[in-house]
Amino acid sequence: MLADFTKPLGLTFRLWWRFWPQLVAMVLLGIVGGDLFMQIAARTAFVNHMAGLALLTLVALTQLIVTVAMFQMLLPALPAIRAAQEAARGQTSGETGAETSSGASRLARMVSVALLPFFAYYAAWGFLGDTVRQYSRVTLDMAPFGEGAGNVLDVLDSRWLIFSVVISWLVRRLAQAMQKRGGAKSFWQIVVVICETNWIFVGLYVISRWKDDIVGWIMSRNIFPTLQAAAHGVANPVSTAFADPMVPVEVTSIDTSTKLIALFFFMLLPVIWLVMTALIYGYDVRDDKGLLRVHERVERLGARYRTIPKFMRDFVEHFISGYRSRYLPIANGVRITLSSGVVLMLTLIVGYRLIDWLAAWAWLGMTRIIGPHDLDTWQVLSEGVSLLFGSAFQDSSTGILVEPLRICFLAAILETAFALPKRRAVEIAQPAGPAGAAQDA
Amino acid sequence: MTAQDLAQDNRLGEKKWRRRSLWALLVLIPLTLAVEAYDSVKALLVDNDLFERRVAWGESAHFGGSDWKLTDLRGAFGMKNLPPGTVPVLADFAVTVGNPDLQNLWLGCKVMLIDAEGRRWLPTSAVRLNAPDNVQTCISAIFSGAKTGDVLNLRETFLVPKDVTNTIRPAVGVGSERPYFLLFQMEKD
Amino acid sequence: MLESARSRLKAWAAAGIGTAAAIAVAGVLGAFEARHAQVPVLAPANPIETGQWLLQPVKAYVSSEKYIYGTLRKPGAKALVFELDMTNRTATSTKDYFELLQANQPTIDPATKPYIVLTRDGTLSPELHPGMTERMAYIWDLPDGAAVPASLDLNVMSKIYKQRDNLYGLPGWFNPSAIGTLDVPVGPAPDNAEGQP
Amino acid sequence: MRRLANLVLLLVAVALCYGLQMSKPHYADLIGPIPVRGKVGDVVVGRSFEVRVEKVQFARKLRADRYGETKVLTTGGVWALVTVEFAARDASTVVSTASWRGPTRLTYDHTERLSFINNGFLPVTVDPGLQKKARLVFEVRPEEVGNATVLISSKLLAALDSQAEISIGPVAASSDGMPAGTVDTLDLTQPVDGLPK
Repeated sequence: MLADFTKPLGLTFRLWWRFWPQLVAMVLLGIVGGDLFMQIAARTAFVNHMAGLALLTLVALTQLIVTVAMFQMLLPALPAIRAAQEAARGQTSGETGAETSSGASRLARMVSVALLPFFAYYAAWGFLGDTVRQYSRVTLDMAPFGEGAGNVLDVLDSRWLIFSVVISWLVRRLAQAMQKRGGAKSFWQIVVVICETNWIFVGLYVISRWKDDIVGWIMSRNIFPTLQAAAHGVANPVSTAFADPMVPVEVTSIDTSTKLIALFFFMLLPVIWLVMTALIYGYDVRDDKGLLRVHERVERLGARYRTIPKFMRDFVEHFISGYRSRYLPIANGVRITLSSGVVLMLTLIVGYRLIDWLAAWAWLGMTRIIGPHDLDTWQVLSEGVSLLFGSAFQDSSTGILVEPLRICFLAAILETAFALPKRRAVEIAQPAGPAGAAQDA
Repeated sequence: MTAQDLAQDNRLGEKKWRRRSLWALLVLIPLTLAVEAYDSVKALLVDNDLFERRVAWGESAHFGGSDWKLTDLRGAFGMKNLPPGTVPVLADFAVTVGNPDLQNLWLGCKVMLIDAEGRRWLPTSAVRLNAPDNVQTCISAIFSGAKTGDVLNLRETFLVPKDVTNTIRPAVGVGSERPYFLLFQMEKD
Repeated sequence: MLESARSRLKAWAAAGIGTAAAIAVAGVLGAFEARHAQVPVLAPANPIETGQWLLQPVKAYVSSEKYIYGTLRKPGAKALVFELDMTNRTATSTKDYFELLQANQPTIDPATKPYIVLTRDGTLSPELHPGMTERMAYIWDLPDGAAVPASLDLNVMSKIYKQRDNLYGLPGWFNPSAIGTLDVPVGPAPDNAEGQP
Repeated sequence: MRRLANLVLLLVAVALCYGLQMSKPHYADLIGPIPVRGKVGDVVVGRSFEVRVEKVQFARKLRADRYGETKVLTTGGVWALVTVEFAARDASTVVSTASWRGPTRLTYDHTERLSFINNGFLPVTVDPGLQKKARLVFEVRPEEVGNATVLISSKLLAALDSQAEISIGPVAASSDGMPAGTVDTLDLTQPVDGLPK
């Protein structure tokens, strides 16, 4: 039980020590690339809001490629995850040759296969909001009095956005056709990836906004306030009574249920990141046969599905087929996560949040070490501090001291999770066997 | 055997990449800092008087499109109603206007006194001394509509501690010349 | 081949109809959004809690004085004055009360900004401090020759506290929304014409 | 047994996470002012200016000159008057904001009701090597007087600049709830530095 706790920590530091130059270099590339694309997107937004938003896709794409690449770098030091990948790939074919193929094509394959499901998941959990936030800040900085640009995000509420999605979808079709015809294959592959990310980015972000509208609309019905008021009274018996030493409304207006929900998501986020890690490493686990067999009912549903007229099936598949294979790894990731034990999960949650917390305090500590300066000087200095510990806005953790550690920690947790069931199986087979200890040699 | 070779290969490849990354960091870290801090450094330079350009006593210097000359720096001793140990100081300049676009070139015009320790005094509003009609301050001169060839008489009034009167030197900074500013030397320097 | 092409055509049609339906639904929801605004009527006699403020309406009247609490009027012009006790419920001094009361009156252009004055000494829109009740006057200039309204119809606005805003992550009060309407009868001007400087 | 242990672990983790969530500094903290602490009588040396609090007085009313006419200013709480002496450090600067932070962290900004006085009140221009006296005036609730801190900074939202934080220490309360030694009226018509105007 204690091993669940200490093993990932030890592994984190071993991974970090072995790979830190590569990881830091990657983070730096991500910062430079992301900043460059952000500037381009923001400048474009002044000409056309829609085009700016489309270019913003590149920023998100850069961030994700860097994250995925960092995880892939650690792979040689993660035997249990590699074993699982090999097993999923099928020992019969024995295609270890793919591993040694040239770097460029490996990257293209990795990006096209691992990135998109990861991206969809990333977007679905609202992480793209951070990118959009940075974008608004940059454009706001460029036009401090709001002249010209206005609100660059107004396009998000525009129904014309559909056209942007349609265009990128058409370009994607074209690129796919060109790719089939041969020629510059990897170039067209990249075009496909960009178009897909664009429409996922725009589509999912807009859907998430409209979803908020719809939820807001439901919340604004008359039933809801009554329920809310009742819940408020239950959760906050004190704040409704008037207390004499004045308690400011900032304190009382945040009720217990809000706090609990915030805490829940605070603790859920590390788990989501673990699932995303599993997604990145588990991109070969795409076979849904195993999952379909889990429930007979699902199987029967599958049979019934086949009786639906073909055009309807085409329609559904047009929207879903890609995602069925994409979301299956998530299902598998969840399975891994849930089966890896309470101690490991809690180590993940607390450890992940501790890294986060330490980074924030390190930022604050640096300000105290550097001391007060005038604003112009601190603007320059803060760039240096942000390079070390991530942005002060805390919506993108890209500090060179923080991000590699975070990646190593997530990989170490997943590696431990993958190693766990095997170790237990070995333990059952030979009760006194020190096989578990030998594994992490 | 092949698996072992492969592992060895990978290990060597990793070593190579580690070495390459270490070298890359030498380039990437300064590059990233430069890219990220570019705008902030530019703002820092454009907004502040950082580097002095010395002007010898009696000479004039071309600055912000015009020729600046320090004509006088003197203390107004013996004034009443001032805190003890303080003395008003008057700095007079004769500026021959070259480029008459003062509203752009002289934007953020700042006249100051700098002592030996580098402390800076800005003009005061606590002391009002009578001045001839043709004397202006740097800010009022911006809106005077002066033309090329006009000579402007500028005067700024400061309040400084008595003990620094020997070491203070007048200095001028304008928006179009920052981060450079003029530091006028005295006769005795 | 032909079969497949027809099937794909149908799929396209289905996709098109589906998208159109989705947009239509979103549009209808938007329309509902605009229509549903139905807020309660607040009683002028009771204290009103908005996010940052505790309000106690006192009186509303029309005055034709030259100076009302230090604010200057053109000769012959009239002003609608609404006095109320305001208590800052937040932890810091604030003057975030400019959007708090919005006149809903046909005689007042809703775009007209009222003077907001501290009745103690006629300070124009000062910060009010945490937990300290002050009597404030909202003074709307009435257009020349406008009839004296029988009552003052106000929208009372509230904001919600966010520990971190979406853009910078700073704490603050956001998202103003109406919490109710307030109808205050407009009485005669008080005799003691106070507030002259 | 194992289940119980897991449950205990879970609770510990939740508590830990709550602690981390609550104590994590956010953007507002990271770019907030850097405190320089001191007490009454200390010279508190910040980046651009130094300040020494000479004395703290409390009053029910203030008397001040406004455009040649004497005014008496009342308050719903109590007037706190802090006499300070400033000096600039490396360059002439302006000290423009001050606030009074009570023991429960309610923050009372410097009053805006005395903005008609332009000498010896905020904003104060200070020069290197020249001491300058000024009065800081706050309106506070009487129970926020004891163990309060006076915060002084050169400008509002001075990101990562120094902020003088001077603790006032305990103040005894008299029977009516007002701080001990509260005078009825304080006279602000005399200049703070004793020099004629």
